[in-house]
Amino acid sequence: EGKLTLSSSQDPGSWDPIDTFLVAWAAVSTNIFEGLTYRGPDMELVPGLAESWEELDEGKRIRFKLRQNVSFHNGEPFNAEAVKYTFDRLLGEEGAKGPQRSNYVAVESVEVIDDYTVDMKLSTPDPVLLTKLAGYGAMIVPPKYIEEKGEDFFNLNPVGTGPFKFVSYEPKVGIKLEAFQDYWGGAPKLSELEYRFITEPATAVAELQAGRVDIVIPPIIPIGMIPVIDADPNLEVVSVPGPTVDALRFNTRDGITADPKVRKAIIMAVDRKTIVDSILAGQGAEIATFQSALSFGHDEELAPLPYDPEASKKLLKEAGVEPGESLQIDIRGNDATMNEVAQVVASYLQMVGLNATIKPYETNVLLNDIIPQGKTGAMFQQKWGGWTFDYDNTAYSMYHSGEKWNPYEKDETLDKLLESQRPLTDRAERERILKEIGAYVADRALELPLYNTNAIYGVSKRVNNFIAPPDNRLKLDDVTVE
Amino acid sequence: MTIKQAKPLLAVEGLSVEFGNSRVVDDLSFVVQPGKTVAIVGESGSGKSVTSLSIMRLADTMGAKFAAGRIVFGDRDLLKASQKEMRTIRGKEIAMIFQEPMTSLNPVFTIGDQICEVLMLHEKMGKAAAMAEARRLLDMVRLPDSEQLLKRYPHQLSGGMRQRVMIAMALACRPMLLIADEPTTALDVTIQAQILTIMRELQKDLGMGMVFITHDMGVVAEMADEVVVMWKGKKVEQGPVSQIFADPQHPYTRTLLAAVPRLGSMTGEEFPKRLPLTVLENDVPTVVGEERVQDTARYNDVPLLSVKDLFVRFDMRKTMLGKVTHRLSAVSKAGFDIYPGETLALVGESGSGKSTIGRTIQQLQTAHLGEISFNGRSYSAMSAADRFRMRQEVQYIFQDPFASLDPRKTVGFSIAEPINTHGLVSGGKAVRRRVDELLERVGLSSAHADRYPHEFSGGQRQRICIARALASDPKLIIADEALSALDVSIQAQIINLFMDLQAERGLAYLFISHDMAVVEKMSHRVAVLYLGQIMEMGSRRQIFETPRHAYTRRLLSAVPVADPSAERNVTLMEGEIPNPVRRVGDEPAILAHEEIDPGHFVAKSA
Amino acid sequence: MAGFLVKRFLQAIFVVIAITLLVSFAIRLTGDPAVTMFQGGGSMTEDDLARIRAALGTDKPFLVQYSDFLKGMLTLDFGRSFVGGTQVSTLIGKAVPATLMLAFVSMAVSIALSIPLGIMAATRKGKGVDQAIRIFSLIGLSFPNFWLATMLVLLFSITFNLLPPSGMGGIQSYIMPAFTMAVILTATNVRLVRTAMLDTLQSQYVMVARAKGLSESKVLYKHALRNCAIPLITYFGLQFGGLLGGIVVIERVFNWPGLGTLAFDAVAARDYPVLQAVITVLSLMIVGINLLVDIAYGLVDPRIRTE
Amino acid sequence: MAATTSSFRFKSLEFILGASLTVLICGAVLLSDVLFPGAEKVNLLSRLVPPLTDIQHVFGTDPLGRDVLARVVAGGKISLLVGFTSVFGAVIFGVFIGLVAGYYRGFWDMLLMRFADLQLAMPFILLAITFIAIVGGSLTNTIILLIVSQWVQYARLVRGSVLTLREREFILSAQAIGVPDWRIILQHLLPNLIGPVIVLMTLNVANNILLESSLTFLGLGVDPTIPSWGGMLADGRTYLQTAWWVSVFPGLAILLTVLGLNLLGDWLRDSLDPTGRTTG
Ligand SMILES: Nc1ncnc2c1ncn2[C@@H]1O[C@H](COP(=O)(O)OP(=O)(O)OP(=O)(O)O)[C@@H](O)[C@H]1O
Ligand SMILES: Nc1ncnc2c1ncn2[C@@H]1O[C@H](COP(=O)(O)OP(=O)(O)OP(=O)(O)O)[C@@H](O)[C@H]1O
Ligand SMILES: [Mg+2]
Ligand SMILES: [Mg+2]
Ligand code: NI
Repeated sequence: EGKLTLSSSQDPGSWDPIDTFLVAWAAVSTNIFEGLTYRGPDMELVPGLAESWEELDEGKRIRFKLRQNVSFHNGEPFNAEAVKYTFDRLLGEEGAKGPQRSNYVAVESVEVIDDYTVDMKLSTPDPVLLTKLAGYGAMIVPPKYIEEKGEDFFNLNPVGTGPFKFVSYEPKVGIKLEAFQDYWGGAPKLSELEYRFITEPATAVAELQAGRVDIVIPPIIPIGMIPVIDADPNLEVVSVPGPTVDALRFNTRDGITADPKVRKAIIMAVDRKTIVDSILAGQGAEIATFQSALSFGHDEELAPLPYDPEASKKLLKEAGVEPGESLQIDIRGNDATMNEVAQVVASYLQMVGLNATIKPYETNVLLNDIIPQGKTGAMFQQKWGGWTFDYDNTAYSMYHSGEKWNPYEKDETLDKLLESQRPLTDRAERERILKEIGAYVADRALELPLYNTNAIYGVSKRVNNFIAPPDNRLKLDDVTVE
Repeated sequence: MTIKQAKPLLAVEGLSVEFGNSRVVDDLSFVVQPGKTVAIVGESGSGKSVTSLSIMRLADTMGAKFAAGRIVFGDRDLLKASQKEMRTIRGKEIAMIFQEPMTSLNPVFTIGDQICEVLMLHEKMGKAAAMAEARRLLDMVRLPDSEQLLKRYPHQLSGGMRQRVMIAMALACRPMLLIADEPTTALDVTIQAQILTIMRELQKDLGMGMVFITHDMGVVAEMADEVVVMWKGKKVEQGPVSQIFADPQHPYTRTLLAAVPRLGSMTGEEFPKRLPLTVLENDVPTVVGEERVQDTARYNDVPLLSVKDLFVRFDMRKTMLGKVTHRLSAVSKAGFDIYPGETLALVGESGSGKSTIGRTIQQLQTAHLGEISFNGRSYSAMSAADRFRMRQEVQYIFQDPFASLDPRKTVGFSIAEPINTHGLVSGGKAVRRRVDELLERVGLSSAHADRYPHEFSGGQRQRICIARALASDPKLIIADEALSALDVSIQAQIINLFMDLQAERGLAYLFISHDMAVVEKMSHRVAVLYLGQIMEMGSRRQIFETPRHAYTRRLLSAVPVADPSAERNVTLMEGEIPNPVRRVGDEPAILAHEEIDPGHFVAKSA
Repeated sequence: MAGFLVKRFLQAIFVVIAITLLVSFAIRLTGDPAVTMFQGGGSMTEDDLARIRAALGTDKPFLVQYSDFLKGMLTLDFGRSFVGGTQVSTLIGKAVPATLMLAFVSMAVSIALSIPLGIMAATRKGKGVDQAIRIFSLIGLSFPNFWLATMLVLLFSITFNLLPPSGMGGIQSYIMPAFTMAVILTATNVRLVRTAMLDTLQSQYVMVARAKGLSESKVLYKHALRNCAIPLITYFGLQFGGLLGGIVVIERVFNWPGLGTLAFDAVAARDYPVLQAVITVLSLMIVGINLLVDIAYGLVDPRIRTE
Repeated sequence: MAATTSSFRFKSLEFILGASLTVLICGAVLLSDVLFPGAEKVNLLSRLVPPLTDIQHVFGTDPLGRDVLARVVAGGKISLLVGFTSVFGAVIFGVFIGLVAGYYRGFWDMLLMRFADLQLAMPFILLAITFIAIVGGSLTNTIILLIVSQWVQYARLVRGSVLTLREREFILSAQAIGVPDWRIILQHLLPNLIGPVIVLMTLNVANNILLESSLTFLGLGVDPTIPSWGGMLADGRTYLQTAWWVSVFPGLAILLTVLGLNLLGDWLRDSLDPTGRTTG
């Protein structure tokens, strides 16, 4: 019983699972839609709409046993047809219009074996596929509903099998859900959910303080405002390590940073621990590779290069870099934290005799033009969400030659390593290769790894049973309010 | 005679007014009895307007300081009254007619609005009643088409029409005291006579006291009971009107009276005449200057300016689609020549199109039809360079001096402007010298060059405009009521200046004036305008000695005589006031002209 | 008048076409919506991008895209948002009234405040009141609107819990955003009114109006104000136009679902259809406002002829 | 005392206060390198020190431990440069266009005013992003951008006033004399309409100082290590509830600057307006 109000930082515009990559979509839709698999806040993959599955044909076919007696919010039954319909749609014409499809290209087709059994045929084995089935584009949609009402209607009036059903949506304002009494997992404890789209951090916090919002979903609360929430007796900050990692990538092709020695010198010149402790107020962790500790492929053993300005200076000298040499750091102009971090980095570099200037860009310009075209300064900000929590997702885009986010580095060894792990279904082997990639990249010092930030939730104390998920995918069926 | 002296309506006692540290009114005293008129005459810039504004307590807003004195109205000292108290007095108990009608009317409100406002305020009338009353007032001051006029804006009226609006506004609430600051300067004599009669009647009916400021001694003779003569900020003489005219005591009063132009004084003369001038030298009136026959017109040359069949019309009403339905024909088929060295006077009823003709010649107004040529060349055939030259050679003195001076520029700048524009004198110092010289020629001093227009009196501003016109060394000056705000002695001085320049340089004038005596004194030929058409045109002598057209005769008979003992024979004009606004298609009939004597043209009545 | 309106209408069409052409072209130089769509963690290949571009229609030559847009506009169909595919007309239909209302209320409040204050300052030039008004007005300017807004929220929503900190709803929700904007507008307007009034207060007709015995307020508000109304009308018009297109910050701080937010988000996502529609609507409104201003000139001052 | 043609009275209180304030601020800003060397020095050990608790940081420190006072003083460099130049540029450009459009009316008026419409219909963020994306971000471009986005205000303001002024008789009389158009425009129209322009100008300096920071937010290439008032205010945004001093001091700096400018502006306006005053 009761109503929970949440603030989300963005309006995804459409509730259709195949249209978007935005976490803001997932923050809402996890309550509406479900996939064959499910990954909760503990990051463990568990059965979702599929009760079980088995890998056949050396990983090229997966057979799912579906949950029975599940129905969509509109009363339509959930069955193998719905699964087939979902994937046909995703991989067909409709899916071609959206970005999600690219995640599921490994799926060749879905075959209905019987009402509650489907086979998923893969063109190549995809070790991450089961994880992907827990999210976004693979959410099971109601075939009849979509066929009857049309795609446009579905965009704005989503229907799924999840614990809450859609009530109303007002673009740029919010979306309202209500408890789905017939949910297979039992009716949720809350009767109503309201998400409000609030883009402005201070506003979100103010709403929280005013008691008009119960949970502020990340990423919005700025580090600087954490003390405000902490100081409020009715509120608390809940933070969990998230998937988001930040690094300053080097231009490894031209200029002084073409020399790995210089790159290492730069890394050693920056005291990342202090940055995490002070600028991030501890809401993050130092990283050695461009992934979070939760990520598959993360290597506990691999330690980041130490902070050692003296060694740094020495390296620079060896590399023949004169004191006073200047370099430019490109960042996203609207990233307040990075803004501060970059300034601190610049001041650390100053101490080893490098003159760093910072150039903020509008995000799109940076992502569309500056990085892909290789027009960056000596260092540039890379930020990655990696919702699959799998190093491959990041590493491939970052380091494989020809990828958009990798304008400079062409390294055959690295390319081979990246390619070799992709079809492997042997988790251990894959993990080994991923770790090797991590170590290789760290050794080559392709980037200055900074930190993995926490997902910071602001939560009212009237909310109970709330477990903060690291990936924003809040499923609120167990939550209660006072 | 002071036995049954009632309590005076207004008593000014020892009033001194200062601007900054210059005292412009010094120890002035006079009283106004109910039903009586005190005329204040005096030198231009002697503080007349400042005095009236002080009575209204409006001089405060101009930055005036009352150094001493009292102004007792009823039993209140107005100088001690707050602005709030003054508001209940202004408009209702004391009304004022301002000197400069152009700048006194609010340009963005209709005439009707501005008159109704007082009525609604003080007489508590409703809008409709006020409008009806306003109409009656406009009819009373003989404005044509009063109903439509109420909806018009000040800039659409002629100078005299505006002045009559001001008068109507001031009389609207039947005040106990009326301060009239040069109320008739822009009016032709026939209308002036009419207005003066109305004022007198109101005075009789209401027992209204009047402070009447004027430079026109004829008007003084006609209106005043008492006369106060001011000079250099001081009262120099005061007395009953007959006494002042018969037996002036102060030398300044004597010079003033000596300078009064008298209609008919030139009878028998073929040409205008430059007359010697009585000026005050060391407080003694002395006659200076020569007498000279002004035979300067060169009729054998090509006319300097030739106006043929000029029509000027204003669109008055339009349909939604922009089609004109009503037009005002301001000028209809007017034509005349001006020869080098000649003065052509243009006289006529207020609103008859005199200023419009002048403005059209100066290319400030586009003609509907007709041709104007200067020096034998038609305007339409002129190149840009020729036009530019023409703007040096033809100068226009606007009827309203205040409005025609840039409020943000010193008058020195304004006078220097034509010099600089046309490169007549080079070098800053030389220009400045020329400006000083011009200022002195019009009776001001070089120190005035650094002041701004609002710091001058009406007559001073008019002289500044004259100086500016002279600055460009023109061949033709269009003087639109250019002397009307000047006291007679300065006026005489300027007339002589004009004549001297004419003699020296062959300057020609188009002299627009309502003052028949001055016209008689100055002009070679005279054109009489009525409702946009020339009624009669001929040499000075022909017009003044053998006027043929009825309108001309009426004009001459209405001129007030500067002699309080003279009989007044005012023939009031009555009946319909002719309306210049007509439907499109219903154009006014164009009258044909007849040459009854060589050079003497008269319109045949339709 | 009718001819004038027709002329202005034709000019308006020209303006709308010119600006949409310009904006559509320029924005396409600054980023690709297809790439933007992968923000948030998707790995993309050129194939993916090409596929999405085809779906969005951004693979067609620019002029084809533009003429499609024009054709759509003739049937009042602005197309679909690139983000989520909502009908653009739905988005615009919600945002325009929200912004208009807010802009209108703020303008009204600001004018209602600034005219009396400005006149008060002008008539008491140099006195304490004048100084106070002038200095106070500067405070409104020296701190950015978000600063002011946040302060108000802290005070009225959090400390006193009187007003909702954000969102559009009842009258209450208008108070803070409108007030914030009004404060900033008023800062400029007060001084503008003051200056304009100073220019007219010395005129002779003001003196004549006083000579009529009119109350000071009539003299000031009727006679003087109307004579200095031209710059004020001009500036109010500019401000109003500016409010329609430029109140992003206020809209964001108060989470107001208006045109500014819509435009901002559309720019950020390179959502061309929304952007083009916003620009079209905005330019129509601006042209309309400026037309009204020009007509107002003629009404306020009869000497100005509407051409 | 000999009258001078100049009506600028340098003894007025407004002038003295305004000028000294402006000179003081500009002076401090120019000397910032000498007064506070190393203003950009980051010190993560002394973050967000409140004002008046540490003699070394009278105004406290910012989130990166830099001295707020030093940064406020140094921040004036960019802020004042951007504020002044952009306003002057926009004024010169806008006033010129407004004068031409209003005075000549007809075709030019139509053309220029439709350009104004175009400009006005372009939201600032959009203009900023496209402009900078196309020409690249730099201080000069930022200034050009501000000029481009603001000339319209002046142009329309001026044009409106010209429309009434040009019907006034003193303009006609200048035309009658043959005064060339450009002189009428500069010597008669301009002084008579400059009042509101001065007001807008002095106020827009503040506005542009603030706008400069919103540009950074949009990603225009101004280095955040270089302090600017607007930038500091923007940075202080998240600290409004916990560390007010981070944003209040730069705000006060802007306040004092516009105060000085406005006093000067009022004085200038009064100097240019002789009406209602007696020349000695
Ligand atoms: N701009 C205008 N719009 C409409 N009518 C006008 C305009 N200017 C002048 N008129 C009309 O033209 C007629 C002639 O005006 P004009 O100023 O030429 O008269 P005038 O002979 O100079 O009169 P006065 O002696 O009173 O100055 C008047 O009826 C006046 O109302
Ligand atoms: N605002 C002002 N500031 C300074 N001096 C002024 C101001 N107004 C008028 N004066 C001066 O005061 C004196 C008296 O002016 P006033 O207007 O009373 O003259 P007047 O007698 O009405 O003259 P006229 O017949 O020419 O109108 C003049 O010398 C004039 O220059
Ligand atoms: Mg006078
Ligand atoms: Mg006239
Ligand atoms: Ni006279």
